[in-house]
Amino acid sequence: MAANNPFPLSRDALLGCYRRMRTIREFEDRLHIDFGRGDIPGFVHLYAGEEAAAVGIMSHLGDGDRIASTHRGHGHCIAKGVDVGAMMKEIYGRKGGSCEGKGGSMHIADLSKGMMGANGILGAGAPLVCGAALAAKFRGKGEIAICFVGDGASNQGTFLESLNLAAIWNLPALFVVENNGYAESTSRDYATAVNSYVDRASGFGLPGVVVDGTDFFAVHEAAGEIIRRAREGGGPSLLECKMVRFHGHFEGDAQTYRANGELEDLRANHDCLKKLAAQLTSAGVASAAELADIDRQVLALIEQAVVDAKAAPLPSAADLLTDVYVKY
Amino acid sequence: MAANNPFPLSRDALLGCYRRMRTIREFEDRLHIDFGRGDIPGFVHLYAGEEAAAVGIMSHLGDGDRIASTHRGHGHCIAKGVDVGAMMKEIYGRKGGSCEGKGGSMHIADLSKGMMGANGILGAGAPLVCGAALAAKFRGKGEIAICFVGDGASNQGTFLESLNLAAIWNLPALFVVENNGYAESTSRDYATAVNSYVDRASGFGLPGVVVDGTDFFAVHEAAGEIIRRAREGGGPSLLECKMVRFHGHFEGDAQTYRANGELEDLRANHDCLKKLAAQLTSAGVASAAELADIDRQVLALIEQAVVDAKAAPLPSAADLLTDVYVKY
Amino acid sequence: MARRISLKTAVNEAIDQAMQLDPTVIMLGEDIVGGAGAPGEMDAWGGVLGVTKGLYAKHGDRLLDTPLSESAYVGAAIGAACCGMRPIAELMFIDFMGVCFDQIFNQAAKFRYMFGGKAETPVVIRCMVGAGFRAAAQHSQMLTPLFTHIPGLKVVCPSTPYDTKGLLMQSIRDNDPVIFCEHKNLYALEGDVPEAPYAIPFGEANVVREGRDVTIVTYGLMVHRSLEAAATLAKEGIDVEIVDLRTLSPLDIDTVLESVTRTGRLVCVDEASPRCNIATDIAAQVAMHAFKALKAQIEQVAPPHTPVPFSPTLEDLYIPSAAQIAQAVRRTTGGK
Amino acid sequence: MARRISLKTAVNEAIDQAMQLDPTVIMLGEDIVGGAGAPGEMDAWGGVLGVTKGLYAKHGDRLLDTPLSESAYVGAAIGAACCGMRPIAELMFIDFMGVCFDQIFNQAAKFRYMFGGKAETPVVIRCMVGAGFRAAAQHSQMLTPLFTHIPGLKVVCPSTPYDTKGLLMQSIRDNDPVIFCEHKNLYALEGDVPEAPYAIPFGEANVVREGRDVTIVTYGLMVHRSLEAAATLAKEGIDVEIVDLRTLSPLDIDTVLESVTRTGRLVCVDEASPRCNIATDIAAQVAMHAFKALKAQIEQVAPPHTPVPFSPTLEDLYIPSAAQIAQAVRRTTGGK
Ligand SMILES: Cc1ncc(C[n+]2csc(CCOP(=O)(O)OP(=O)(O)O)c2C)c(N)n1
Ligand SMILES: Cc1ncc(C[n+]2csc(CCOP(=O)(O)OP(=O)(O)O)c2C)c(N)n1
Ligand SMILES: [Mg+2]
Ligand SMILES: [Mg+2]
Repeated sequence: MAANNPFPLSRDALLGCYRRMRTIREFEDRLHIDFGRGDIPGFVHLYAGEEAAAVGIMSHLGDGDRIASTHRGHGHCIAKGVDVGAMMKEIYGRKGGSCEGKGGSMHIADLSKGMMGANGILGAGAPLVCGAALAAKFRGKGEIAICFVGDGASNQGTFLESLNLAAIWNLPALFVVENNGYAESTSRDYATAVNSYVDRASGFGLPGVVVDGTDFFAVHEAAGEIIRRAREGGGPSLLECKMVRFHGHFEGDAQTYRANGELEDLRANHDCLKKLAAQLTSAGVASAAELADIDRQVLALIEQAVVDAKAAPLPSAADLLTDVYVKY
Repeated sequence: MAANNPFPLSRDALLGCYRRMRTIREFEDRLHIDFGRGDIPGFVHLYAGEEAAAVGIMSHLGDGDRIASTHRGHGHCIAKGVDVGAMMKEIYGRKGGSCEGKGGSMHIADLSKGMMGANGILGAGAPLVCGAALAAKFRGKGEIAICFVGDGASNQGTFLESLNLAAIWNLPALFVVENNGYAESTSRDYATAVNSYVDRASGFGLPGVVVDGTDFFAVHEAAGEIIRRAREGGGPSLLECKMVRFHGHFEGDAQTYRANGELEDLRANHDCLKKLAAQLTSAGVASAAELADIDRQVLALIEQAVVDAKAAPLPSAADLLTDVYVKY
Repeated sequence: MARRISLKTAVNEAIDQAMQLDPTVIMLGEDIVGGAGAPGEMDAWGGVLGVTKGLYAKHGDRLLDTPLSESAYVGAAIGAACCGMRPIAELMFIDFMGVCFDQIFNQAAKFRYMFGGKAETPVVIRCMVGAGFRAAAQHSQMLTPLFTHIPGLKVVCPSTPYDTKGLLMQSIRDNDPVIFCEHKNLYALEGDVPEAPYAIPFGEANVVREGRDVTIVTYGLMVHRSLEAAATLAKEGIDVEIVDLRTLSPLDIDTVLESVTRTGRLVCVDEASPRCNIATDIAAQVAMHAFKALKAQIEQVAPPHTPVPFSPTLEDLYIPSAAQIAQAVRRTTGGK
Repeated sequence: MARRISLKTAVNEAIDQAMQLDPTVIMLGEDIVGGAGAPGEMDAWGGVLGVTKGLYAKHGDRLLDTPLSESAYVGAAIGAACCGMRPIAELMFIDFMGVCFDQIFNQAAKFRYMFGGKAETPVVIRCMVGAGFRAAAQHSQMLTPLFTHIPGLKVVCPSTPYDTKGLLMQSIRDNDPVIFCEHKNLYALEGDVPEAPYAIPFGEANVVREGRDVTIVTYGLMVHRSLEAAATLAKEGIDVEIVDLRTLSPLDIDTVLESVTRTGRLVCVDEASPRCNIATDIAAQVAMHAFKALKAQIEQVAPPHTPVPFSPTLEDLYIPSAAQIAQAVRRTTGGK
């Protein structure tokens, strides 16, 4: 079977990517349910439908490569290797969470995995990524840093300034615009005065690429190219992933701004997971049964994560005051 | 003589523009001397050498059109019709100054002339101009608003965000990049990751034009076109004026970052005032004697402004506390 | 005619009536209408919590959805204010001030002074403040002290639907820049509000409870916590007076001083971080101007010097509680 | 070996030695080298007032000139700090914080807490503060209270060359984000400074003058105005103790309380705007924790609640003077 694998990744790697994408999907769909039940506090922004971008890109990265994420960060975390159990505890506000319950959904980070944090402030990751890339440049080991930004947040000054800074310093920094067509309820086309992010990148001297963000292989290939270039000192680029969001902006969003049938169409025809599964099975790289097996394992993993999260201890009064400073 | 005038402006208008440019030059050169003598407090940024841009653009505007200026604001003020005597008093910190001595060089404003202020914060004028243009759009009288920004400040997020905002709202707002090659001591090419501001404008869906900012007629024509379009509802544009700065970044700057002979070359071969004078005389629109006459009048005006400024009363303790709020 | 409406509805009504009364009132913000350019419902959101829902239907393009560019659109509101409009900009969460603060504190706040009294900037910047929403460190701050510190700004933070409508209408008709702080945990609070437009003048604190033994000075959500504490303390024989500042700048220090002069005791309660906050500001002014009247130390109740934690367990410990307020009162009254 | 050097030279020397000692120290800022990409001299400026002049010759590309994009490069310094570097970012004037505050207060300040103690952000943000330069409203502010208010930040403002070198070296080796405030009107001040590297711990105030009758608490330029006032008052028989806070966060409140407990009288002097400033913060803490020791009202001396005016005449009236400080002392001592 491996001999006939037409893809640029080994069967194991492919199944690993499928598993990660499925893990994100399952994680998010479960949060959707648990939030609806009132189990989960705060603002929760789900990444379901966008998995191919996170996993397609992150499949090229190691722990020494850094990423800065957005408010919609779960997918980036999982794709970058953050522990799913710790994430679930975090979202439930428990001890043992990625941030010991102090951060919540919008602030999950794991610096040991190169994950510099989800971020509640739009565009804020871009300067941080310039810094991570600058540090990588000083270290000189070919590490890179990637900033994820939504189509809406791509209009923040912090993001725009960073494009210029990365370009003039020739930083190993990449900017991924996750274009899911909406910022909250506002359409991308209303808010952004240019059709192609490649044109916006050009205005800052950066090469840009657009891909179908629901196609894992398209993302994988485009990202591979610009990541390789960045590692070799070729400087920053921008990658636009055109993608779809399966849930509301945040949980609780009635999504009346969508067209009739829009969501159904997205789920039926633009589901990156379904696409990857079809590609893998039709190429004979994996059977439907094998994928279903992975699905079951992932389901069990998420179920266990929820059980563990609910059983985990709550933070205590003493925790309130720690971790503000290293020393004060 | 008027019959043979090959220019798109009447002889009177042309002499008026020449007079304004000369007034700016004289004003600035005089400040240079008086600052050197220790007569003038604070930070002073001189516009000398860049007059064709301010006057070329402002010759299309009325008091109902708004502009937002920069830290290098004297030229914009004079071109927009702010009283030179009041400006001089302001720079000397006196009562009767444009801002009653409270603002100084970096904050001269005259809202009655549509001059929304010099600004000590780079890029800060761009959002304000979006607002002025929005107000103009609501009023519906065809007024416009123009933001001036330096090549350096064009990398501020505030400016970049404003390009997008003006574009999506189709505002009658214009953005003039005054590219004098330097931001303080740093060269434009080091700090800005794109050669042409037209490309940067394209990244925000804006049309852009580049002109030789030392050529009054080139500026006048290019500005006229985009201003007309904006008045007619055609939306925002960006105009890059390539220009030269005759003095240091601010008074006191030794300018060692310049090439040997650079300043001499600029003054000899890229002096917008000399160019305009030559164009006017060689076309026979004005004689050298007529221009010299204007020069003498301007000299007297500036001399009088300095005499008046030095004689003007200083603000008093009571002035310290007024004008913070309309009512508190 | 007063009816019971929520604080959220009071905000909506104030904007609605201000827009009816004055054609120069416009509003700018992210998703304040909602659905711009989208294929579905227009007016889909009315802001992230639906506060401005329905205004678009009434006032159309005087409400503008913006791109996610706070500097540009808050600055645009300020620029338009200098040019004859009375814009309201919605900053959504006050926590986002860090991406647009320059336009607020160096531009709007300083124009009038820098320009020698020749500018007016009648802009209102509305934003949500406060913790309790499980929204973590970047969506839960109070930050009122940062704005109160800045000369040229006015800062308002109402505690009731009645004050909200009246103070917001005053903010919109006021000729200076106003930061209008809405506590997200008070949106659901209901109270009597007249239907007709009315304005509450700035700089007039409200004595929401009269008492003899001790003065609590506070604002926003903490007014309610203080009232709770007062009820408990009443049973212990401690009679608490509560001053709701309503506007933090201008500040009605006279009402505070007058109250403390009567009671001789002061507890300042603030939901903002403890250093350089409103509580320390009031305490310091009283220690300067009414020292002789003081019978005991001035207590301050504020959250700890930490960011706002996410976990509900921790967040509940973070926000000053009625019990903590009562305890502070007991400390300064010595049990009585 | 100590020599007399200026405060400006002390800054330069601290950065120089920190760079020698630790290869992860880098520096980012506008024109901190100068002449980047220009045809003339490299290292042409060394910052707008020449403070970092010469460091490029010694440390080369570890000093990076930046575009005029404070959010991007201050944020980059913060990001690099999370990735093993110890960056110093120069914000030039603290007044420019409004274009990059988010990176400072929502990112650097909160990472450690939001991430459950798993982040370290050893970044220093150097900036010039204070009035007296005839630089008007947008280049003359103190703004220390805005940073002191924020949990997660440390705030330093030295008054002497000795403290400047020691505190800056500590700031660079410190593992938390530090806002390092240099008073532009103190750059020329000379004082004894050891050549060898040394660090002054944070949170240790300095009693710069011992006295029996009244305590003045202050920092930065105001230390010197207070010393002047004390000299005048000494002739009147009033013996003033002066506490120079040096670090505003962490705050050495113990030294303050101990001093006030001895003198019984307190004057807080601050160059920052009067509302919610450092003076009110100290006054409030003393009114809470050392009330019993107080013999009279706590005086605060600060500029008026106005932007900083341009005209030298007005600016000189704006900045708290030795005479105003002396007057405040007289008020609280009752002439003695
Ligand atoms: C500076 C800032 N402004 C506004 C918000 C509120 N907000 C959170 S998510 C969001 C929409 C983001 O849209 P986009 O960038 O396209 O990302 P998406 O949600 O589509 O993934 C907004 C406006 C914020 N968190 N930070
Ligand atoms: C936000 C901000 N950052 C930095 C400065 C300091 N500064 C004043 S002028 C200047 C250079 C401006 O260069 P440019 O925009 O090209 O205008 P020019 O001086 O060449 O006219 C700098 C860095 C400032 N005033 N505001
Ligand atoms: Mg989006
Ligand atoms: Mg320039």
